[in-house]
Amino acid sequence: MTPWYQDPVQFIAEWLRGVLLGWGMPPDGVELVLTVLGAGTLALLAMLWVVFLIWYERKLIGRIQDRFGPNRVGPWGIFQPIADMLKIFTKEYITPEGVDRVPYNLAPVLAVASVLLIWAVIPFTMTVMGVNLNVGLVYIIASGGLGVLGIILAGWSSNNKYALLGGFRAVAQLVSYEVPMVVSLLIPVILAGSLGVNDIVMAQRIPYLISAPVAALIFFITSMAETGRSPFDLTEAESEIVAGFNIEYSGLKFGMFYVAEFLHAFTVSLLFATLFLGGWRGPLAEQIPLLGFVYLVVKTFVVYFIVILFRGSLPRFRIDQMMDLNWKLLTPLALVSLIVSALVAKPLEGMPVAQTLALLVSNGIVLILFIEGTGKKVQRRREIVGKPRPLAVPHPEEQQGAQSTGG
Amino acid sequence: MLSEWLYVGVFFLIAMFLPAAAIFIAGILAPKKPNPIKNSTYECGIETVGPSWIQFKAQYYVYTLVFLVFDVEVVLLFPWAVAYHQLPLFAVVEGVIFILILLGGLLYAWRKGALEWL
Amino acid sequence: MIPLGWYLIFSALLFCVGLFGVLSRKNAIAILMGVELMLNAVNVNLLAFWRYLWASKVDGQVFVAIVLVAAAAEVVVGLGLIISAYRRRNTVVADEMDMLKG
Amino acid sequence: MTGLQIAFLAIAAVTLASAVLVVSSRKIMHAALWLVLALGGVAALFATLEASFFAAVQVMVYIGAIAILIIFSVMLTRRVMEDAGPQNTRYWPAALVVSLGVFGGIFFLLLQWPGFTIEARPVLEQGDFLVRFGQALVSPDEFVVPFEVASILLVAAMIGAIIIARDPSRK
Repeated sequence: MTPWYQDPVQFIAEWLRGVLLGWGMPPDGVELVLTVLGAGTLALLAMLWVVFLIWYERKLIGRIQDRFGPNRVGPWGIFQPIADMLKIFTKEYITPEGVDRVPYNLAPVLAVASVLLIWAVIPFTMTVMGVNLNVGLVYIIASGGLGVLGIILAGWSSNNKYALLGGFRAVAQLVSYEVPMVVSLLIPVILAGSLGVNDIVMAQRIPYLISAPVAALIFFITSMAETGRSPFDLTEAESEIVAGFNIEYSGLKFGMFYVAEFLHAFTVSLLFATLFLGGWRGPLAEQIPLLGFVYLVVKTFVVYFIVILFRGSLPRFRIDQMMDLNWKLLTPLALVSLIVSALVAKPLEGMPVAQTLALLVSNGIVLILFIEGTGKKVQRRREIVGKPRPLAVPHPEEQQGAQSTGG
Repeated sequence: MLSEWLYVGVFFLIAMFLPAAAIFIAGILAPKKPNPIKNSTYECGIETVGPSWIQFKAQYYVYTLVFLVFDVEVVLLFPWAVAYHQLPLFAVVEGVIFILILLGGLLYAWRKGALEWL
Repeated sequence: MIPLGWYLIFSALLFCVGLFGVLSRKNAIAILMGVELMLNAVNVNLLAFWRYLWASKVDGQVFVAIVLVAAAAEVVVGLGLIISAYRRRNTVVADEMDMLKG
Repeated sequence: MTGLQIAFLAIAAVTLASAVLVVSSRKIMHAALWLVLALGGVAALFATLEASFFAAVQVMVYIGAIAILIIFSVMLTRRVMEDAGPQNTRYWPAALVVSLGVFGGIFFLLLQWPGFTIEARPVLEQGDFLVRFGQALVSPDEFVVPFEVASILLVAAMIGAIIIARDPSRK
């Protein structure tokens, strides 16, 4: 047995199993109790983690905007989210007339649950994960579908035209960006030969960021869009549709949408680190599992920092631009890079270094070709829009005269 | 296999229970002073739904439709991708043909103007 | 373990509930929902037989995948038709969709 | 009665109850939401059958895509049906008789069949089942034709639906 400091979670589980068996519980019952305890702990920790995330993100956004961020409650304002939480717990629920009660109350719960569900399949160290499902990736995509359902429920049951409009927009956006995301996820699956998340981590001797950079890029952009925050926050464009699908929510019911958004942003960083940066992999991570957790946290925070940087510095897309970006750039790019990766990787099997290099080069070529193509199109549009238009146009005859005299 | 799905089921129940419990507790702590004006729908705009509004929405519908088709196609591609290492080259090419048909459908939809936001 | 018969009875019940929906509903979208229920009953049946009789082969699962494709195609075209009819006739009641009569 | 059997009965009861509500609910939107629950119940049954891939795919495709599309169409067409009275045709007793008759027929046939009480074999080569599945889909002497035809079918359905559903006033 490994010493406790190398793999504390396994250690505690073993100890608890021994204790419960010692009390004379049937083995099946012990497994059930351990399952419930493990799942409960994981979900609770993930939800409490949001308290820290909110502080971190507000602080960082403050810095980006040349402010201090929260700095009153506790050192560096670190207890600010707790104060906010206390406040929101005692806010009144205002339930408008004419809402459809059950869907209305179910929607915020589904929004949070759909994000929490992803945590069940993420490997935190080599040994510690909720469950090593062999169809983990499909499970992750499916839980995203539940989130869409939550939003559509919120939009419809509120009995409010802004909520309905926001719900339509949000669903169209989420559903559209799911297409390139799912297609780009096929590339790690091809390289690892498995749908299990831990198998994909195990297969990453070289992180997939290097052998599948286009897929990583597409996954990053689309998962930012899935979280529905700036620059993709059209779902809650204040100036256009007031607040979107959650307009009729108040108190903690609104707070749950807020929690879901922050947790989602962190969860996609976690997923990106797991699928493309090698997750818990690192020097000595297989000998000392606890070290793998440290690697994962460091990688996740690097990605999370970039996510927040994007949120803090980019302006909001217009809705037609956002849809064009998805359907006319990301989706074809994902399909083409999938084809190229599948064809390039096959002949070079068994030569990992050559395969990685070939994949990197071919991905680069695809990316450059796409950027060239769209770049020209954007250029042309800019020329059409940006033609110099003089304020006062001279009369045609005058113009001719001026030209003849000038010539 | 079954124990893994048991875990997923338990986790799903807990993931639903936690936010529901939080909302319930807050409901106990919070004051309840409803009045008709407070409870009216924001901007009172319920029945402004007209035919023009519905026409405007059709584009959302087309996107969802294309999404559904892609989703199902990807489901068929997942087993192909998992088996990739065990497949000979021509089998990989068959998968590529599958994707090319899909790409062709996308380009057709593009040319027909189904992807334009109007 | 669960006997095979339980799954078969379940899927027969689900199929008949779906059939009732298809036969009795007015709204064309509700009819499509009934069809979805029936297709799901078929899938339960296919997977149950796969699991209990041919668990080492993949044929049962391939069938399920094909049913999935058929269901998706049916929903896409069916709902497209319903939306189109709604635009032209302002109705989703199946009996009132008699455009082929002109 | 094992734990698995209790779980099966609970899931089956929930699924059937929501299926009945799908076909009897007056508000079409509620019928759509009950449909989501019924589809989720079927996904759980797939999990009890150890068909992991299709349990996850059921949620991803049926709940994440098909149910969303149905809910969308209900929203788009909701004004017409709001006050249209009963949602079932006046022939619904006949439909009930037909459905019960079909169920009776199937039940009778099942009772005649000797394999009715078969129990699952415990061993199942789960490890690389998906690999085997993928190979079967693209192997020429197995299912490559249905595989490619499925792609063509879906693309054709997509193109057809786009042309049908397009705004008639738009060129």
